[in-house]
Amino acid sequence: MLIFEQSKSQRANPSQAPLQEAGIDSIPAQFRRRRRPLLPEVSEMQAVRHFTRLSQKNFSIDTHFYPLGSCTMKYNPRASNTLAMLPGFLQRHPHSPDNLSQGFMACMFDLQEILKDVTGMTAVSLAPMAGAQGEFAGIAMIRAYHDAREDTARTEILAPDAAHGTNPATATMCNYKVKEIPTDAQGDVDIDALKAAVGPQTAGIMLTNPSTLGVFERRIKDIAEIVHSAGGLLYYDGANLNAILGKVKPGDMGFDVIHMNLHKTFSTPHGGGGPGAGPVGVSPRLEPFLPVPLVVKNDDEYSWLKEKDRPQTIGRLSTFMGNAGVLLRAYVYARLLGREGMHRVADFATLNANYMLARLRKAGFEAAFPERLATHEFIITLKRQAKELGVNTMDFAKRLLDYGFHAPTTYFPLLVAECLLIEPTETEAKEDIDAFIEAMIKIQHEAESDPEKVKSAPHSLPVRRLDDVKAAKDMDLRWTVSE
Amino acid sequence: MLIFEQSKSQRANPSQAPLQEAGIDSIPAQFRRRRRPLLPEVSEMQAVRHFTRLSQKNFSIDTHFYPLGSCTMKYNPRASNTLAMLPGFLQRHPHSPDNLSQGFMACMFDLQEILKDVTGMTAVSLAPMAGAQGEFAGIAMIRAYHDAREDTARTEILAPDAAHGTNPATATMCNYKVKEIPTDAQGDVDIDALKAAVGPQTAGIMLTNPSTLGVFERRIKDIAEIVHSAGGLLYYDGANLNAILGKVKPGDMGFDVIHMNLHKTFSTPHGGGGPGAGPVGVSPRLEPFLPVPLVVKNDDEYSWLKEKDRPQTIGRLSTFMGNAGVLLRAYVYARLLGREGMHRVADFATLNANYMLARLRKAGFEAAFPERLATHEFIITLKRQAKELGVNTMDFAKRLLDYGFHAPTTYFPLLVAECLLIEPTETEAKEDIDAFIEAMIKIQHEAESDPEKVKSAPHSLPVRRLDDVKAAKDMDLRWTVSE
Amino acid sequence: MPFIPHTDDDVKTMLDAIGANSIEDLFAEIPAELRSEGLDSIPDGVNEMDISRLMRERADQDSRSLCFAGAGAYEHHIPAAVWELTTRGEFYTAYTPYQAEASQGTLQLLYEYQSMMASLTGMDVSNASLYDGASALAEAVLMAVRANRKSKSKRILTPRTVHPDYRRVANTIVHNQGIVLDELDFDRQQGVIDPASLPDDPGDVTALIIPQPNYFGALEDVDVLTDWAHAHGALVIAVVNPVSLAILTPPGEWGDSGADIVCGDGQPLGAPLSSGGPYFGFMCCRKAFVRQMPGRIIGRTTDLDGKSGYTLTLQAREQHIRRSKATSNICTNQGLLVTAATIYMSLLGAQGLERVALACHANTMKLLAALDETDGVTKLFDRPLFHEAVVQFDLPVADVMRALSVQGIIGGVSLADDYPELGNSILICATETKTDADIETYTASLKRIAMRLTANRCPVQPKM
Amino acid sequence: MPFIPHTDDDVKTMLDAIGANSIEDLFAEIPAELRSEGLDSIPDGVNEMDISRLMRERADQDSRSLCFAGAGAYEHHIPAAVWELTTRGEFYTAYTPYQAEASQGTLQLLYEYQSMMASLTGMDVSNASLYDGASALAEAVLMAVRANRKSKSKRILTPRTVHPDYRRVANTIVHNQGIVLDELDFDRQQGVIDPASLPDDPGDVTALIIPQPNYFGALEDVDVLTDWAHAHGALVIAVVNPVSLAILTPPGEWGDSGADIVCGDGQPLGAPLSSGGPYFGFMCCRKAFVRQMPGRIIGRTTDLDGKSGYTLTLQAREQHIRRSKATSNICTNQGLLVTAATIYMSLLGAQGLERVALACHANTMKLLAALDETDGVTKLFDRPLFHEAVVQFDLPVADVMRALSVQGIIGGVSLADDYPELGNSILICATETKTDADIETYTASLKRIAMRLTANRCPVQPKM
Ligand SMILES: Cc1ncc(COP(=O)(O)O)c(C=O)c1O
Ligand SMILES: Cc1ncc(COP(=O)(O)O)c(C=O)c1O
Repeated sequence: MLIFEQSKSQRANPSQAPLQEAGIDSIPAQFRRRRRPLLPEVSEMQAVRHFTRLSQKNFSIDTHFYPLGSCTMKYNPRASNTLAMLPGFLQRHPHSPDNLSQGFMACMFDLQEILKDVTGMTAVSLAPMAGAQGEFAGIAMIRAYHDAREDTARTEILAPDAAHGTNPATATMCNYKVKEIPTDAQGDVDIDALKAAVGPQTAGIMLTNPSTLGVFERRIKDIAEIVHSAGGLLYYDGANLNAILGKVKPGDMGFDVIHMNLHKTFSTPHGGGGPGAGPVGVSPRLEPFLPVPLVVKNDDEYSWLKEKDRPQTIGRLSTFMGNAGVLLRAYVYARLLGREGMHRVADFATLNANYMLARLRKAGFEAAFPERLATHEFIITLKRQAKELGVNTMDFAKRLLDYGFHAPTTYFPLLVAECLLIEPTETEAKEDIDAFIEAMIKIQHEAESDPEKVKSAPHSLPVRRLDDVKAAKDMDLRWTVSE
Repeated sequence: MLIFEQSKSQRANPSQAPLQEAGIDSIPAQFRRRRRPLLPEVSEMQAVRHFTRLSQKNFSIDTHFYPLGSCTMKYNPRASNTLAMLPGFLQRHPHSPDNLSQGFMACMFDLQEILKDVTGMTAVSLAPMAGAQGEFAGIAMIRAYHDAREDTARTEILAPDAAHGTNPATATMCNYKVKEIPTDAQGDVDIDALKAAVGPQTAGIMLTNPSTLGVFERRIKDIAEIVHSAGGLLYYDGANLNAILGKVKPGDMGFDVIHMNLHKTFSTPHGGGGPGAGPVGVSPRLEPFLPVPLVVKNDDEYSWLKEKDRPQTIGRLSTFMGNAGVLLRAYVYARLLGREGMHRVADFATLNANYMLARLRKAGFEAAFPERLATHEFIITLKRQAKELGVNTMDFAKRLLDYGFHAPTTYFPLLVAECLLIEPTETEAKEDIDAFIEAMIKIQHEAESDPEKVKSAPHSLPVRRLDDVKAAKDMDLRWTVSE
Repeated sequence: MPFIPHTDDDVKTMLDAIGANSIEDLFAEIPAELRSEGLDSIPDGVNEMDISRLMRERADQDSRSLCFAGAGAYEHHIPAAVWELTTRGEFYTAYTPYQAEASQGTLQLLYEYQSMMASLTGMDVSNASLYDGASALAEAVLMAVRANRKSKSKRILTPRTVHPDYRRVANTIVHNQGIVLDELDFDRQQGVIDPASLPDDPGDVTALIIPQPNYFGALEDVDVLTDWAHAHGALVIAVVNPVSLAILTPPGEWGDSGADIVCGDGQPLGAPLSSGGPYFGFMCCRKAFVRQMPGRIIGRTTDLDGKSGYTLTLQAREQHIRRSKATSNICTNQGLLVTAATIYMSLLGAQGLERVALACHANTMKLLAALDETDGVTKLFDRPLFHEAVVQFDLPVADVMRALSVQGIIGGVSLADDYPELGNSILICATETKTDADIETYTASLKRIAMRLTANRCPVQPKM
Repeated sequence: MPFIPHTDDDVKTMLDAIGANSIEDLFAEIPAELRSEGLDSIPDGVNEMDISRLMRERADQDSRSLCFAGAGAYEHHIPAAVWELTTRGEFYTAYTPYQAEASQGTLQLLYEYQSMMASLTGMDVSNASLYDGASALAEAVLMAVRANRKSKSKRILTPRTVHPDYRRVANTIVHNQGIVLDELDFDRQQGVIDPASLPDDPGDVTALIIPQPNYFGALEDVDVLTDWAHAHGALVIAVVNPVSLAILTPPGEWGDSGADIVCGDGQPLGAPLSSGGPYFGFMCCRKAFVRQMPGRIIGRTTDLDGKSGYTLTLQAREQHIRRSKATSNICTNQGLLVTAATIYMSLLGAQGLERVALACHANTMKLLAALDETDGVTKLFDRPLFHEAVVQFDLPVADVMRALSVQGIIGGVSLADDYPELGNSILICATETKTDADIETYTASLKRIAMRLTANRCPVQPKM
């Protein structure tokens, strides 16, 4: 039932509205709303009950194993939430003067320092509000860099064909053309194709390493060499940073700019779609272009650098300073992990992924790159099942829900047919991984003995399989009173 | 799965334990534990997931209509929780000196004043930690009163046969014998029987009004008269105060002492069994005996009265001052309601109950007291269904769970055969009440057409009907490693 | 190990299953010369007790202040239920609802949100959020360029009464694509765009941005402006405060045919000030433009049994399908804030939100009057307003603001940098959270400070 | 109306269905002369915003202090997850699990709790909570009287090393039944009961109470005491701190055959100080005595399909079944605190709890040493201790404590009222939350105060 269907027009919640009697006479009629908006009029309890019940219809990290590849669904420490929501932080107005902000600014400064170290970059801006905005900032900096050098013929951004959709979309937002570079059979960038593609028109290349194929790009040094010698810069999509935290620094691989998804690697919650935070780190040559604001420390006092202090900045990405509350959560997490903890993240994320891969292969599942080690994630292809049994990746995914597991990422990267991109993360216990593998094996048996059961899954969720085609056709995008 | 079954002996949560290395040498071996206790060793995420999932197996006010008679399951405002858990309140040590406690003490003082007014009593102690402890305090005060007057022959407490079990149990704890007074056909105390029962041995009577039968005791003045003239005192069990808040004050009915269940009338949460708070209010003659501590205000400064300030007190009921956090919640609720809000509680609780009763009767259900108005609750008897269809109250109750409603109170008071004691409370909307009534009607149809379905209910919960006999026989009261 | 559940036995069994000797072996494909030596500047891990203590100390340091600043971030009462529900693990720790059947909670909530926002703005459809108000404006500009097929100029008329930082952000994001944000000046007496100053023949204009209330809190002549834009083939992008819409004409009803795209910051709907974020950007539009919208959109559909359910829809607009041709690069949005906003609006209802808006308006009027009566302070514009206003000091604004802050009062936001022509002016705001006593505290402090500063012949450093 | 969802239409329809003209009519059975006029001293209702402001002001007023007080309430680190989970609506707003099938969450959790407590105390069974430690001791005394069928005396030997307020509460609750709490004195050097002082022929003793650690933080000779009690036909009631049990011998292993009943306050397991409550009382016992236990007990059983499930059991002990013959009048207990404790113990584990206990012990030893080195302060007892100790001042204890409190330090709990024979003594405690710097702050303040008080020839009122 929708909240609107519980609404009654005279219901009101006076304990939530101001008691003060206030007129509207000082606002002339021409500016005034004539009919009230259709907001639900429910009691406080009705609202609490409605949203509590709705919440129970979700899978989440706090309730389910959620091995969604590329998304790093790891445990989100509750302390990060509690501490980021301390009244002193929640009530700080973004225009609070610096003398009333030193506590908050200390956290931001420390976080900048930590992120510099893990990325091997020389400066960090916390401004971007998610990975894609970090990508935008990065590519905009690359453009600003070329522009500053009056190197204006560079019109193209390169990206592997397996790249995440935000990479080409970002290049377009920065008015670059995107040229896709093919992947070889081992999952590495096709070096010959890359060599053929680079040139004076190359502004840069966007890469994830480990790539979205779940393997480490081994010739990254060669790639850096090729792109740099053509005058292009290297952009690192940090979505997969969890795989290499403390092991390799993107700066050492030759990258000029990186964004991090703090909502992945630094375990801030995904919130059912956001918010995230996508800080960017840069090598010295891009430093002048970093988005503002930045926090600096002089004599134990923190202050902001803004547009006027940073004349070459690509500018501002949000009204204030980005997703401050998310940054606080990431800071708490980073301090809880500490140096050793960061190393362990990559160790155990990688152990879990390789263990899963090994066991799934033993059970007869086909790895997309059987000769490669898994990184923090890996790809299984179900093309044989799809062809021989008519049971495809989506069917496996939906049936996994019945077994109490969120599905891995499906059909991404597009490059691998019928693919399942599986990322267990370091916070899952062996027992849960084993249970997932058992479920996969059971589903495989079902696919053989009772394929309809799998194809019509899920069977035990609040709804059965939904009709996406109808959704797009009907465009029922809002409730209206007529219903 | 039990949390123990997810435990592994080497697992540890270092982020929750002190990092400090601390020895035990200063404690001689003879005092030291030899084997570690069997506490689960799980990761933080495993614990969070386990308890989140467990919580989802509960019915609660925040998820379900919960018309449990005598329990006043009304909406628990979230603000009460948030504000009672402000750091300043949570961190206050019970031995904090008064100069660091004025904010907290102001709340306690204000609450005492509010409770005095709603009960019509002249003094209130917040000490008792639940209704039953309030009863204990009340009866102990009655004993202290008689003792102080050296009126020591009074050995009996009277209570109606419909009284809640805590009433006779409390009398026993205070070393009184309990004499039950029968109820007449209209649900009132049998006045003749009462007259016959009182005498010089009568210490007092314990009454709820409205009674646990869901009707108002109309001859309360006569009862007071009878008991008082015999030298006994009147104890008011405030569990049903919700029915008369702002309408009648127990003090005006002639009661000498009352306990309130703040976890009912003042909407502090029941917490799956507690904590509650059971403040006691008294008329002047019992004032000297009130349990300590009490808060007093002198010249805008608050201070505590303890044993040494109150020589006749029955004493202390808890190590410190009772369930302070619960009292803070009740205070927030009382202030949110305010004077008018209190009046409305009784109005709408009574409206809801009478509406339900009227509609259920129209649908063919039998009221226990068909000639009486309902108070905030009422009784339906299913004795016809039990006899004719073999479907009893418990079956109806279990089947209601399938329909998404918590069951009303069953088989209490024992006096009415196959009874369902139904208390909707004022915070439920007509729509939800209607839905409950529809469910009752459907179950009635099922009982006629498919009784097995009702008798084997519930069918849609985490477990089916549980074997209570086996539970008592096996006495499996703890998990042990052997399993 | 913090957050890692593996025992030594587990590790051994798992390595055996893999056929590896050590975890280190699993990194064999990483070229050795790339391996990093360590994370020298990262401190040792601490436990939750220690980080809690540190964070509490830091939060206490920025202790509560009496805040009369607005300028895009407003201090409202947020019902306790909002964040208690929003931070339930099932909302808080879920991902974007890619598996619809396992995400009906979030999806239905988003559908409800879209319904509320569409109704509040008077538009046909809403998306499921963008990052914040400023970036939503940038996206609206990009969308307008795509949607206004007749216009080729990529020229967006941008009044100076639009929040200066919104304009900056929009410029950061759109300028690379050759889009020009042409400034429109405002009337110095009224603090709004003077419709009479608009050119009769503006040339090819892709869109006109109309803020309501504008940055100064003043109400623009939205009907005239909308009609003017439409008459010249320009789309109208409305930038609005969602709480104000409880009492102000929704953009869908501006002029003869309403605005085309509506955006703004959702912060006033249940998001705490929180140093500026996370907030969320909202965007609504006419149905005709829905395929040009950026961001997630949720649709209602049916399942195999014909039962209603909710799912992400029109995904062909999005980066994961359309890649370089997507309507935006946005992926992660601000879902949790939308959760809070949906709960907030449900708890307030239309009546409650109206009372909030009216109380904000009334309190700002009171504050404005009180300041205007204070010596050395003048109200600047003569125009109906919502809940912000501009006042000018006789004294240097930076000194006044600093002196106030030492007393824990954030007196407003200085306009000195962005509007030097307005002299020593600040933008003030008093929401429903401010009492008469608060206003009195402000003016009393101000009087004392003014006296001191005048006596000292400023500038002077107030004693800390 | 606050919390009431009825519209005028609803009211009308409902009254029609009832056949009444007004809500007032529904109160017709209440005699008119009883009807009250109003609630004059109750203030008007306020909204959530206003009460939030008031409560924040009051909470801030009692602002954070540096607390070295214990005496039954201990400041421990509580993982954030504990209360975030505990206050989930499904735990927070459920009733006692009378309908087992609809309460499996709470019931399974309680079963897990019982298992943890039984193991921690080394006993066979645990109940599901009592009100607090003191009232649990009272119930234990009543239970011992029921359980020790051979004893007729109702005489309970009660050492003065038991928390004085526990003794007071026990007396309040049990004295009406003719039960006598006979005091046992302690050794002035050691601060514990001297086993040598116990009589060879104590007569009919129903039970001996043994606190471990005792009120002074000192460790009693529990083995000797237990065996002595059993040798004389008395039951042993242990009063213990649950955190200490991570390192101290569990009562189930005291002496040759262990304690018979174990009780205490569960506060250290995840309950905040919170002005003294809500905490919870725990109680464990030998299986033989389970039918004498007060309070709820949860048992595991099976459902119609043979699947495991949990339910309230042995209810024949309880007031709602047995009425005047019940083992106790307790009904509502402290369930939510048990929820918190179960989550707390799950997050800490045996290792974690052990580290907490060791850190508390170590910090108190450090504090004690630091104070003992301070001029004018002496450590009083020479005895192994857990995490509390007694020190004596040269100066009047009330003055010292007051002066410390003005500096935000709660230096400990004065023993002046309860143990006048110990002079100017206080009970101190430093849990794992205290750092070396905290201890330094304490001793430094103390030195300054001592200097001032000595100079002024006390008593003196410190300047506020
Ligand atoms: C490889 C990759 N790049 C970029 C992104 C975009 O990050 P965000 O969703 O934070 O904008 C993602 C997120 O799914 C990703 O997996
Ligand atoms: C009528 C009545 N009296 C007394 C009590 C006991 O109150 P408590 O559970 O708070 O001890 C109850 C609680 O159920 C009750 O309904």
